[in-house]
Amino acid sequence: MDLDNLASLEYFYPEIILAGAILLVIVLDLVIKNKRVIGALSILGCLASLGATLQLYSGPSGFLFHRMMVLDHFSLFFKIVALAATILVLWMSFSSREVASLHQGEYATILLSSALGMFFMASATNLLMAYLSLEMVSITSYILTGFLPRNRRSSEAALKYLIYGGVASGAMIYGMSWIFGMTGSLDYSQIHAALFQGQPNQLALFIAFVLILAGFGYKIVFVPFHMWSPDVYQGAPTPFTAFLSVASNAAGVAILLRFFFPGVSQLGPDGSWRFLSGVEWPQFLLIVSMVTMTLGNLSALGQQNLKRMLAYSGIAHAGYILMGLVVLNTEGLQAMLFYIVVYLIMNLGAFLVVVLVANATGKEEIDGYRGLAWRGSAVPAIAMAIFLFSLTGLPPLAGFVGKFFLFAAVIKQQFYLLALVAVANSVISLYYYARVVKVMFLDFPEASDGRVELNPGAATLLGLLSVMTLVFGIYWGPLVAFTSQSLQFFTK
Amino acid sequence: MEITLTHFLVLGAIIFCLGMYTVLSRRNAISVLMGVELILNSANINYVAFAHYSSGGVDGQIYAIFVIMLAAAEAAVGLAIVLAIFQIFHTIDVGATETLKN
Amino acid sequence: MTEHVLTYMTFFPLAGMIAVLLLPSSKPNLIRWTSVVFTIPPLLLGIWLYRAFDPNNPGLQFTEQVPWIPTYNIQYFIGVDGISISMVLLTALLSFICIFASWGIEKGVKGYFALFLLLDTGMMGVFVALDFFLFYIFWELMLLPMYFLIGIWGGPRREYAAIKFFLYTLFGSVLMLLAILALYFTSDPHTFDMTVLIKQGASYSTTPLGIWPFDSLHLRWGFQHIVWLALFVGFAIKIPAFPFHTWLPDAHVEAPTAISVILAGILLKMGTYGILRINYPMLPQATADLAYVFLGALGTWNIIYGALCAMAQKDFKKLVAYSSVSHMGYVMLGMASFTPQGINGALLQMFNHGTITGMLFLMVGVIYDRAHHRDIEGFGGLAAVMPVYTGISALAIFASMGLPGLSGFISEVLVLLGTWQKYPVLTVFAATGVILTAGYLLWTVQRVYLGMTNEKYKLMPEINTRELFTMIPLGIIVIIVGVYPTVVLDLLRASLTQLNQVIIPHLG
Amino acid sequence: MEHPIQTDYLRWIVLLPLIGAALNGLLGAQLQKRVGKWLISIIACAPVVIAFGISAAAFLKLKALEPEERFLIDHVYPWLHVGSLSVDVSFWVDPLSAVMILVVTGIGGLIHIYSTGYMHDDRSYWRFFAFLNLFTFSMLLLVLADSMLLMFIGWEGVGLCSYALIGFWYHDHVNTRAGNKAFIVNRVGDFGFILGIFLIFWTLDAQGHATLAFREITKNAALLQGQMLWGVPVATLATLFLFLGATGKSAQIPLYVWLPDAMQGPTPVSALIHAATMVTAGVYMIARLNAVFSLAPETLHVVAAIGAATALGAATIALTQNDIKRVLAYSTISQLGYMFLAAGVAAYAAGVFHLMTHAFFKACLFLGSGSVIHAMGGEQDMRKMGGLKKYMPWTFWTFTISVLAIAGVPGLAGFFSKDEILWQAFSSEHGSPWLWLVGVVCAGLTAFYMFRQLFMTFFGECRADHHTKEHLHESPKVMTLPLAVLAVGAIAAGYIGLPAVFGPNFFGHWLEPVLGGGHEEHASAALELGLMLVSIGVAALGILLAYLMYYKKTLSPDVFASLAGGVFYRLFDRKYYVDELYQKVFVGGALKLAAIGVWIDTNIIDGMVNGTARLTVFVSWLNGLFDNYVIDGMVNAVADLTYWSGGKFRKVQTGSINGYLYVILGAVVVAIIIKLRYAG
Repeated sequence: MDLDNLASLEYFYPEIILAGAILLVIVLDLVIKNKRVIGALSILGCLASLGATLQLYSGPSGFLFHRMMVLDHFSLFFKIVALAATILVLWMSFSSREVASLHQGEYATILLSSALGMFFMASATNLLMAYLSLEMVSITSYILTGFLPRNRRSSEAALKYLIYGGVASGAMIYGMSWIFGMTGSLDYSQIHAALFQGQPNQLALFIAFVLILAGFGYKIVFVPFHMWSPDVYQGAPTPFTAFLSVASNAAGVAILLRFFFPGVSQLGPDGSWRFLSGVEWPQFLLIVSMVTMTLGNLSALGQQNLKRMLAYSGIAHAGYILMGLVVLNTEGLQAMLFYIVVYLIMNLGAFLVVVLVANATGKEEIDGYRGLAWRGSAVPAIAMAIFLFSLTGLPPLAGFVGKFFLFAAVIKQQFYLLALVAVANSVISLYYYARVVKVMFLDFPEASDGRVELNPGAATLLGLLSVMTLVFGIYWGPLVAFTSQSLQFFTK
Repeated sequence: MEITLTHFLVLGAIIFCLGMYTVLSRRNAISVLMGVELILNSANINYVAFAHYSSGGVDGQIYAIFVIMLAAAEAAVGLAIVLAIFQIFHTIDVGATETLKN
Repeated sequence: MTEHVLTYMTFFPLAGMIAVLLLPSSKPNLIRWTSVVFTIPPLLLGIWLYRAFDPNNPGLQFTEQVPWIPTYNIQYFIGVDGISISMVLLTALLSFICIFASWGIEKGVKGYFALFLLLDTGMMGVFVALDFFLFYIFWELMLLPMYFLIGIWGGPRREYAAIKFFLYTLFGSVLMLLAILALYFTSDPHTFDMTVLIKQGASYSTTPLGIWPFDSLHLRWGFQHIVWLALFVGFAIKIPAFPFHTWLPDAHVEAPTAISVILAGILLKMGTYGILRINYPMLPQATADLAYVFLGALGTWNIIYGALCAMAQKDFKKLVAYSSVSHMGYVMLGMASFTPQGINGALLQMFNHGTITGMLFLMVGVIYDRAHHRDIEGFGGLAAVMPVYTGISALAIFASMGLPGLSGFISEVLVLLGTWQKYPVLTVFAATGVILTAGYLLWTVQRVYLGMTNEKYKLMPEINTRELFTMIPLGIIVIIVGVYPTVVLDLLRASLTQLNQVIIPHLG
Repeated sequence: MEHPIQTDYLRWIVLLPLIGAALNGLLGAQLQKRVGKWLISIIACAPVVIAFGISAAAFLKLKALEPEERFLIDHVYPWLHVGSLSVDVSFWVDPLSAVMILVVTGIGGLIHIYSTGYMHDDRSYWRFFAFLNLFTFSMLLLVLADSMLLMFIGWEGVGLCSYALIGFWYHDHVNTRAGNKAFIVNRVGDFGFILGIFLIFWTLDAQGHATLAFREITKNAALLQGQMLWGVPVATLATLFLFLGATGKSAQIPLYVWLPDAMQGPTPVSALIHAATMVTAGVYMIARLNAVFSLAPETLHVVAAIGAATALGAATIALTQNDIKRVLAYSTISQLGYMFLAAGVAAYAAGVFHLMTHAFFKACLFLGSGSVIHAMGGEQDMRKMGGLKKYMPWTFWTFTISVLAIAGVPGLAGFFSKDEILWQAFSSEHGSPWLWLVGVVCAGLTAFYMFRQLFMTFFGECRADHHTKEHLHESPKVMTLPLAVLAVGAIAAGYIGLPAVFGPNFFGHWLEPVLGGGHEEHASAALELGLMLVSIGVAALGILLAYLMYYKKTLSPDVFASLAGGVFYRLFDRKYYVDELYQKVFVGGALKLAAIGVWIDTNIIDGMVNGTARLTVFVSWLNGLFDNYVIDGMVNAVADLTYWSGGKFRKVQTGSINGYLYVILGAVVVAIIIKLRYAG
């Protein structure tokens, strides 16, 4: 299926619905006084879009808009992830005192726009489209990062993010320009054909790939493209930080996989992928993966600020996710997709607790969590413990299953060193996750520590996320089926 | 002397490096943003040159146009942020903003 | 009913946990009794299981096999055989008893009992699981409740103890996970089913990898050996074998009494149980090659080292903790012998140590609750004040010392007897442990129970009915097994004989 | 012996005392409070008396049988069946164990009765009898056990009871320490014993006859021959291990140190456990396994040498002791040395004979001393006694008879048994004149120190203080009656084992099916008589010396004490400094090792664990440092360069944005360099 512009629209309505929702929110923002309605409306828009996406999932695959985009299970999977993240973050935002001070209409609009950008990232099959979608996500992210008015940290973070993002995407398009020069095309399948048939200069190709990787890598936050993330995570409004940590990361993975797998490698009959000869990606990624998880975990150890700690933990998790890429086979990719879903659930949950605690105490530092289990409702503390232990990778929680698949993929390919490093990292990570748990449960609150109250909306969301973390830890069969189904690239 | 593709590529590379250098060495936020613009434009030169010297198609030119457009968008956002920064910190020295630290 | 008996035994406590969570925390007694109610069925089912178990069948009984995640060939597969039955019974019994031993918990009663019941499910699950994946899940499931139970309800240094326990164990279990995955991918078709993996056991490569610096030990280091070692480290931490044992004294000292009982009575057994269940049949060649050094010699070292360390302790609970290190050494040593006596003795020692050390910890708990310290030197002459307590303590202590007529003797003598045939020198060293054990335990008896009564404790109340109720069943078992060991040995024999037959052909 | 007679009453010999122990142990405290001490006494004494009756019945039944068929067995239940190991709980009576059960229940019964008087005022009356019964049970189990492992239960059981009874008055740490010492030293012996069991079991197992039953071991003992372990014949190694066990239980060198301290227990305990029964278990065990020991001449030499050395060493120590019970304790050790001397020259029957006669007179001596101590209000120092003859005639006369018996005065039990040993030591194929000489010297020493004791206690002026003197009285009937019975035994018991020169040796014949015949073949009666006269003479000399020194006081003991500058006196008085040595080397050594172990745990292992954690944190800190200083430093350097080149030189603040970018640039450059270097 290779559709022209008009015919494409028929398969484009998730995006159209989302775009419509964005416009509607802009308009209604002018007339509606009760700002909560805007949030609800945005969620409704997302849900509608989600419905449409799911409907497409059972439909055909193919290229849209003259091969600018592709519609396949892989892209739909990431769209679902992006929508799920958006919905959950909007829901979370209701409970956030920080977000309540913001201009709701603009906040929702920009968040939805970012989600739309992620849609495009997931389905881009053209270097131009890839760049545009990436920038769409980036620019909205810069704005939301600096969205807290007259807030030092927020503005500073935004500036850092902007400069960093600008340089990264600049480097990326510079690299892309070399690819374009070598292949004469922006279209992935033509690039693929040109690269595999011709004799490209390997050094030029390598440099181009490294530059492109800089652009993708800073979205996924792996080393050495990770340094912005702690600052930005700490500075941005917490719900948006949550969004950034899961959705942006996922979209980065999507665009990376699309470019590097169907784009520049070939799928063998046994489910393993073969890169362009002469380009030592596995070794390179192996090192990147190990360094990323180790550096992330080590840096997280000393952190006092929960958001900052979660940022470093996010870097470490990016390292784990990369493990799936290193092995260059279907199991690895599937494990990555699985992990993304699981990570989305548990990380959003953790951020939700951060939001709740910040509401009650105004603190994001670890001492704000002192004796959390003994201050009012114990539910946030218990839920936080579940999320953190899941992030550590302890059974029977979802995080364990995610790691299990990654380890399995790695061991199957006999990358024992990588497995050992990852295992050592899991143990190190326990140290800082458990420190939070310790503070919440083993320490006792002081009189000055405020009580943490739960509103019904937040409680429901917290319950939902914890239950999902537990359920996917025990019965993950359907989720595995979904991810393996989603690992289907449309290339013809 | 005939102007070949190589000349353009070298020019692009030089501008890329200059942009990089600017970003790295300048402390003034505006200057840094201008460095980013340089990097983007170095890519543009490549695109246009490649498009010119390869057979057919205007993909490169289109790409360059989009880059220019996005550079403007980014600059708009960037300047807005710089303004906000200036309001808070009364400086636009990127080194002076050091709230976020380990 | 009968075909799901193990499932019921495993998940009744989990149901109890949910029930406890639904109760209002303002009614602690209701919570306590609810916990009791949910630990009774496993105990009764355990008794039924004991009667229904066919001791002559070496294979698995009461199995349940249901696909769980079919795409990865993961199953819900449980069952018991001679290797696990005694542990299952012990778990059911100690869980029940420990609920009563936890009666004195006043802080966060609801949380405590909920976690305790969760722990119960995890422990039972480990012993019945026959699918590797399931096994691992249960294995790790115990970690979290244990962390909290020590960390929240423990003594002054509880945080340190809890995190130390957690990190140590996690370190071991991730290595185990890698080994499990390695075995999974070596199997064809890929499976986590332990019975299938065992059938393939002999075929795992033992070709030396040649990169290990230990070749001077004349060991053959192949894939099988590496996997064996990875599993071993995971299990050795639980046992705990030297040098992975230092979490134990800390954890024991800080944990509340009931949790110490569970730790020593059940958790430690998982290490040796895992080796018997997994390392032995699945990696027979590696077992044959490595058992001498890693089980035999290390076990002997454990016996002596643990006893020596116990001798130097001033804290009563720490002393008991180190005595566990010492006594678990017998288990390792017996396992390494591959003689019927040794291996039966090892498994019996696991059972006996569970009951005896359970009593010891309960015993320490009784005086700790009254005096609020455990300094051995700080007591004295308790025999005059608390004669009944002293009597039952003496029973526990002498059982621990391996006094004939009590259960500890049977297993220790079987272990040493079995080991003699293979490793007489080790046996000589291990048997010196008998002397050291008598030394530190008698010294303790002297300092705590005998002599002039400490003025402070002239009026210390005698052991109460509840406390007696926790100790007497164990005491009866200790005596019965000592006098008539067949009641337990009969259960084990067939399966262990079969297990031995797997290894013996591989012994050089 | 091929077809033992099955019975089902032997078990009651063992079980009755256990029932008594259980009743008194579990309910005694209540019974004593609610009902009274008389019930406790009945519960305690009745089982032992009944057991004596059953033992006598068994003995008579045995006697009625042909010598080769004297063998009763009672299978109770299968106990341990694992692999080739199969051990049942079953009891047997053969001529050897028949003697032992009669001694244990008979003398034990008397001591039980005696104790009802001796312990009457003790608060923990019930506890005493519970342990005393438990001891009887264990001892009977030890004796009647038909297999080594079952015997080991009794073996350790008696040790436990001994421990509990030594430390019976636990308020005083002197007592509890003595108890600990007894138990731990015995454990060292048990260590050897159990290893001996293992070695025998596996050696027979390798020959296809895995067994631990004594009868089977005896039958298959020949299979042990020619087997080697560690370059030593198995029979020798096994018997050495077993002998280590025997030295522990029977207080021989090097493990005798606990017995003198064990006198801290109540005196009946000393009589029953530390004189008559438990301490003889080692001799019994060697006699029981004589078939194995006979295969190992090296071991026999060791046994004989140790026995002789112990006899001599203990006797010398006894010379200087002033505590009435300690003298008896060292005397016991010395007499046990005799028994081992006998066993060591393969004269097992002589050893067992002495065991039996010793049980009578030594129990009598201890009970007599108990009676004295009872009368003296707990005083044990002989220097504060004297002249008790007139206050307590029963005690005096029975004591005197026993002293005469132990001193080897002809006509009394001790004379016959001791002489038999001396004769065997001289004439046996394993014996030597040297062993005989040591034995004779000991006999003289024994006579001396026993008479010294007699004189110091019962003769002369009473040296007690006024208060004690007023309360001096003869002990009640329940105490004196057993004394009388034992004294009769001390006289009569010898006549069942007359030396060959005087008449038929019933005892030797009785034991022949078990222990093998004597070897009277090449010995001349004249030589035997001659040697006998020598030993009588030496004993008389000892008595004379004691008479002169402690009765007439015409010879000062200082003459001897100052011999060789007092070195010997000090050595004897301080018991050769063995206690000090053991304390320093073994106890101190163990504690030192324990401290080392703890040090390793806290410093090395935990140090490593914590070190790893700290290292991780340190690396993480370095990582932060890298961010803050190296990268910032780099930024500053470039910035400095820039400004310098622009003509301005200014110290700039750190700038993390730039720093981050440097890292990336650096990484990319490194990647490219690596690519160029290695992959081009």
